[in-house]
Amino acid sequence: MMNVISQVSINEWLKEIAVVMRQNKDYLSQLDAAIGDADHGINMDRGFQKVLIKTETFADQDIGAMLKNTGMTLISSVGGASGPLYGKFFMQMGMALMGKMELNLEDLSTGISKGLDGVKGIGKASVGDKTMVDVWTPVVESLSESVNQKDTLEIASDKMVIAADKGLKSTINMIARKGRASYLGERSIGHQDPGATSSCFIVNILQGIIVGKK
Amino acid sequence: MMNVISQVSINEWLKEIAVVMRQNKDYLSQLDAAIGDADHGINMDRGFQKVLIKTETFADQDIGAMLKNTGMTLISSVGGASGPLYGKFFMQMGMALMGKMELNLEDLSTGISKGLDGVKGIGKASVGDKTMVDVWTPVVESLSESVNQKDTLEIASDKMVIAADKGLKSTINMIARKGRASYLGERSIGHQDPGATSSCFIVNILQGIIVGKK
Amino acid sequence: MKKLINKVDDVVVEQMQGMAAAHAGVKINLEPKYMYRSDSPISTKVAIVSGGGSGHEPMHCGFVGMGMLDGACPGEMFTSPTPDQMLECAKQVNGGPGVLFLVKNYTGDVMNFDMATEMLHEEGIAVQSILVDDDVAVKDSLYTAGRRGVGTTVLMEKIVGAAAEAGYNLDQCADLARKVNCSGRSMGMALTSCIVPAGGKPNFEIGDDEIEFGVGIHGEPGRKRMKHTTADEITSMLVSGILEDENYTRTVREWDRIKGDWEDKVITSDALKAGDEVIVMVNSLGGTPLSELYVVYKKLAEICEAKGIKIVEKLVGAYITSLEMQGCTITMVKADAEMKKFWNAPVNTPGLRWGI
Amino acid sequence: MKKLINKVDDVVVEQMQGMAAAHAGVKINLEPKYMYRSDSPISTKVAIVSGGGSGHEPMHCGFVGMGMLDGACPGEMFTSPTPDQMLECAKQVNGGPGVLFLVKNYTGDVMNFDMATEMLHEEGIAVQSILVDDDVAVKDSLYTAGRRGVGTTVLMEKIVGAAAEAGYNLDQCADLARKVNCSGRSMGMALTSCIVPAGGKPNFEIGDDEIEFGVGIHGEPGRKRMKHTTADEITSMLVSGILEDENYTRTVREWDRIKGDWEDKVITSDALKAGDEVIVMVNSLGGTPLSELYVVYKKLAEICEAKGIKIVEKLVGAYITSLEMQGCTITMVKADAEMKKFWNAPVNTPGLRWGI
Ligand SMILES: Nc1ncnc2c1ncn2[C@@H]1O[C@H](COP(=O)(O)OP(=O)(O)O)[C@@H](O)[C@H]1O
Ligand SMILES: Nc1ncnc2c1ncn2[C@@H]1O[C@H](COP(=O)(O)OP(=O)(O)O)[C@@H](O)[C@H]1O
Ligand SMILES: [Mg+2]
Ligand SMILES: [Mg+2]
Ligand SMILES: [Mg+2]
Ligand SMILES: [Mg+2]
Repeated sequence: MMNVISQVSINEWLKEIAVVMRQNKDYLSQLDAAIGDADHGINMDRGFQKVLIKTETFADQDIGAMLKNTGMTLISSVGGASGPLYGKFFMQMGMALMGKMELNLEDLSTGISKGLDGVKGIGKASVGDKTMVDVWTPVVESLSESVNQKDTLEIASDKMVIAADKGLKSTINMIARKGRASYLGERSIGHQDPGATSSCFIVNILQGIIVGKK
Repeated sequence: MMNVISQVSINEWLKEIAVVMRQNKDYLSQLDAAIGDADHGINMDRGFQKVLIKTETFADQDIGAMLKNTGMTLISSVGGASGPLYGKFFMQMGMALMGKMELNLEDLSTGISKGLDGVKGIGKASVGDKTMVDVWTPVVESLSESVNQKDTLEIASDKMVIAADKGLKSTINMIARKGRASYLGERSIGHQDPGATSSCFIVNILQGIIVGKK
Repeated sequence: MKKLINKVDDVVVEQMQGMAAAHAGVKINLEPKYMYRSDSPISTKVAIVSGGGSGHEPMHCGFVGMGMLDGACPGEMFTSPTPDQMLECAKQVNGGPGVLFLVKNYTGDVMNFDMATEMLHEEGIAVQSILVDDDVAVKDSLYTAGRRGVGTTVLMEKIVGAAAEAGYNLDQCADLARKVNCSGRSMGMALTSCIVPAGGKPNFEIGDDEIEFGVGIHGEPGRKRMKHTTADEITSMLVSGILEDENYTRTVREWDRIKGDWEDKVITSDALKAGDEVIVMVNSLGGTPLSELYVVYKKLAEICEAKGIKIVEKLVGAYITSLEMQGCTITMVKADAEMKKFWNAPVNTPGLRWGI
Repeated sequence: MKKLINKVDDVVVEQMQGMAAAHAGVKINLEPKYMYRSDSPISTKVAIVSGGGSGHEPMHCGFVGMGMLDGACPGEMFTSPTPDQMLECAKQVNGGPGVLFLVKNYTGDVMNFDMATEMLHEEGIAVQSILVDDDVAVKDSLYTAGRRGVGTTVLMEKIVGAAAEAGYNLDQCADLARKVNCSGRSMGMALTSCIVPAGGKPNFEIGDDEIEFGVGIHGEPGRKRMKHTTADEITSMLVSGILEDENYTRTVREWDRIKGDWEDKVITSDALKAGDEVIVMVNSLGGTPLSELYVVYKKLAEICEAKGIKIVEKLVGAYITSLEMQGCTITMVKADAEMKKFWNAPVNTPGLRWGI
């Protein structure tokens, strides 16, 4: 349990994402096979393996720099839709947190909110379009609610995970309107969005680190 | 039962070959798939369907002309190895029987012998090479033996079928040395030769007509 | 998965190395990955650069060479390349008159090329970026990511490449590219799926008697799954999809070099009509042999004849593929004198060559 | 069986019709079936005619045109054409200086072309017939029908076609064709089987982890069935098969125009050795995409480099196929100045084009 998220924990977060993306490579690609081109797991794995290597060189950087570098690494190694989207997410989150060596709940809330702005700025998706935005939007809402209610970091992170999960599940019954899945129209109904799924993993890992699971 | 084979019976023979080749199209191609290129049934069927159409126009011709035309039809419609081989077989048999309206045992023996000469002239195969020659050679020997022994046409034809069958079976354990199957070398052992099989059908049908089966 | 590859991770690089080894006219850079004309940069011409996921060979790397592309950026299999590839490639081939990006309309490609455009602009290089969105299988652009860029890309690269060779400036090249896009329509179908090496299994399942009608070049599901039928019927359906497609209007973003920002542009592809002259492409998705394409071409020619549409040029073969997928696509581009002239101009690339 | 075809019986004819519709340079005759140059007969040149079973497209019909074949006779799928096709085709394209048949060494092809040769001679037309037998997967000619004619055919048709265009007479064309054959070697492998339309099922069964090494272009079994392995290893094996093949001597029959009869001729293909210059072809059997061929080419180029064999020209693509079979073949032809000159001469056919 922690009151602030240390720089080390953020580094930990990035490393753990790499582990989970590798574990779920096939699963994510399988989800993408149903409504896209079957590469989302491959893309996330490729990108975060590169990030994993970088986490060593980041080790001394502040949280903002670390996240910004993560974003840039993703942009130059992932490609596809998820490269720029996650790239912008981490870059903008990093830019909002420049110089910080630890994050309190408010920082986290701001950071993720800026990250979501980055995703929306480049991808132009709204809630309901069946994308990762359907996970990050409720996460941002939940965190800002927690800031208002002065939740502990731990409680906030538990709520955040529940919100993310609900957002993820909500994508199942949506018709995709953005990205490759949109070509499917009605045929996209019934399938969980792969990008929302990888986003949900990222949120879950963060919570695990905050509450000291793992 | 007949003492001579009439012109009508030869016409009948050709028609019946067309029927049997169609029935055994897949079977013959299957045999060819094992040691060749899976088309022997298709080839024989294509050729004899053309012959079948011609049997109407042949109807008034003598046996020699009818067989020669059959050979020419096969040459211009079958292609592959079996086209020229069966083409030459029927052409040479026809040339040997020019002008005849019926065949006695001696005629039949001469005709088939000349047909075999045609096959060997163009294909250069010998007994033991795992080809149709392994059927026609014992057939020719059996018929000439029957001529010597003054067998009835019926007995001669029964013996001919037994000889053909034995020849056919003998191809199973041979290593192919001619045609496409020769590329297989030792791997051709254990497979019955498709061309020998179609030849054996042709012999069997002839016998059926001679003894009045069907 | 049975393919002629070595390590799954090396597939894209080894293909590039093989192509560069086989064709003296192209060279490669590996960090980051791009292919470029051996004689680039050429100071007298606009540099034409394209790129996209790998797995569609010969497109795009195979179209690098005299009279077509100056550079191409291959992404991972079916995955858009990254902005740094595009940036480095563009800088390599830019001879001075600027760089034109030809971008297929997929979310990933657009976002990555957009970033590269902005970066290139910041480095003071004149850049423009034109979309290809010609796949009529996608009906609207309001509820989807818009029409996909498919077969018209090949014709655009050929035509605009020849124009650049002839001395068109950047705006003229961009105008011509936009015109080609607005003149082009495509539709495809798949008989089988393909296998992305890193995935190791078929991208989608399809029954022994089914086809995917309107499929994308990444095996994206198309308009419908249907029972397999004759080549004539399939061709008729593909051609109908193209000929019955009405005027198609959508908003695209193009780069404004003066303002240094994106501007929205409303563009329309006019429906094809009797009397039009067209360049057509009958394309294999990779696993369909040439012979079957000619059966399709035969029917296509008959339909065009009956509808009063005049085929003036044609391409039959595998030009924009989906790995080893079996299936075909048809592209029809209405051609005016300018487009015909540049179509017939000499071209010498690994994947397309004539006149030289 | 899923293919882009209509009726199984119409496949060959419809493919021919499609090709003729797409390419103004070729025309077809259907009774009997053959394809010929639109501008034939040409009175100033020897007519080069080839033919063979269909299913190997673009070979042979796709190689009809300026600088290559004057005529081609397509048989049924994987089945040699018939003598009447060859006879009529030869008469159509013969402009006076005679006709050269280029014949792949298969029992059926040889017997049918032999008959056509005799018939043509009887009609008073100067004719010669040259065999291609370059498939090193077949070891001897004493216990087999001899080596099969495979990839070298494509190079022979290009080189001899150019020589005929340049005014070589019939004997000179025949001598050059024989030289190309004695300079060429090929070997192939298959990952999958193909399906002959009339058969409807795979020509052979092959496991998910097996390949057929040394396969023929009709799916004839090769040297061995083996476990699938890397592209590098497969390429090494194919190249070794070619480079380690020793001098190969066999007796072929050629037509003697004076005697009007066949004469036996003993010919030898000399083993390839360091210092030789070669034209190579890396060829898809139909279903293998171009991208994989470049992985193979890369390794091939490395091996040649290491062995001191100089690749002077190359062709990478699908030129002699086996319907939709996945797999590849490698051909290496030792080239002297005469062969290189004619290789580089302009050619304009549906399947091969450059310089024009
Ligand atoms: N416009 C967009 N805005 C936000 N997210 C998007 C957008 N388009 C696609 N995505 C997300 O990207 C995911 C697909 O990523 P990926 O498969 O890696 O890329 P690609 O579609 O290029 O193959 C989708 O599941 C979706 O969540
Ligand atoms: N040189 C030969 N002499 C006699 N028969 C032969 C010869 N070569 C092949 N055959 C026969 O032809 C048969 C194959 O015929 P077919 O499959 O129709 O032709 P292809 O081999 O051209 O596909 C073989 O089974 C064999 O009996
Ligand atoms: Mg994807
Ligand atoms: Mg056969
Ligand atoms: Mg992708
Ligand atoms: Mg055959």
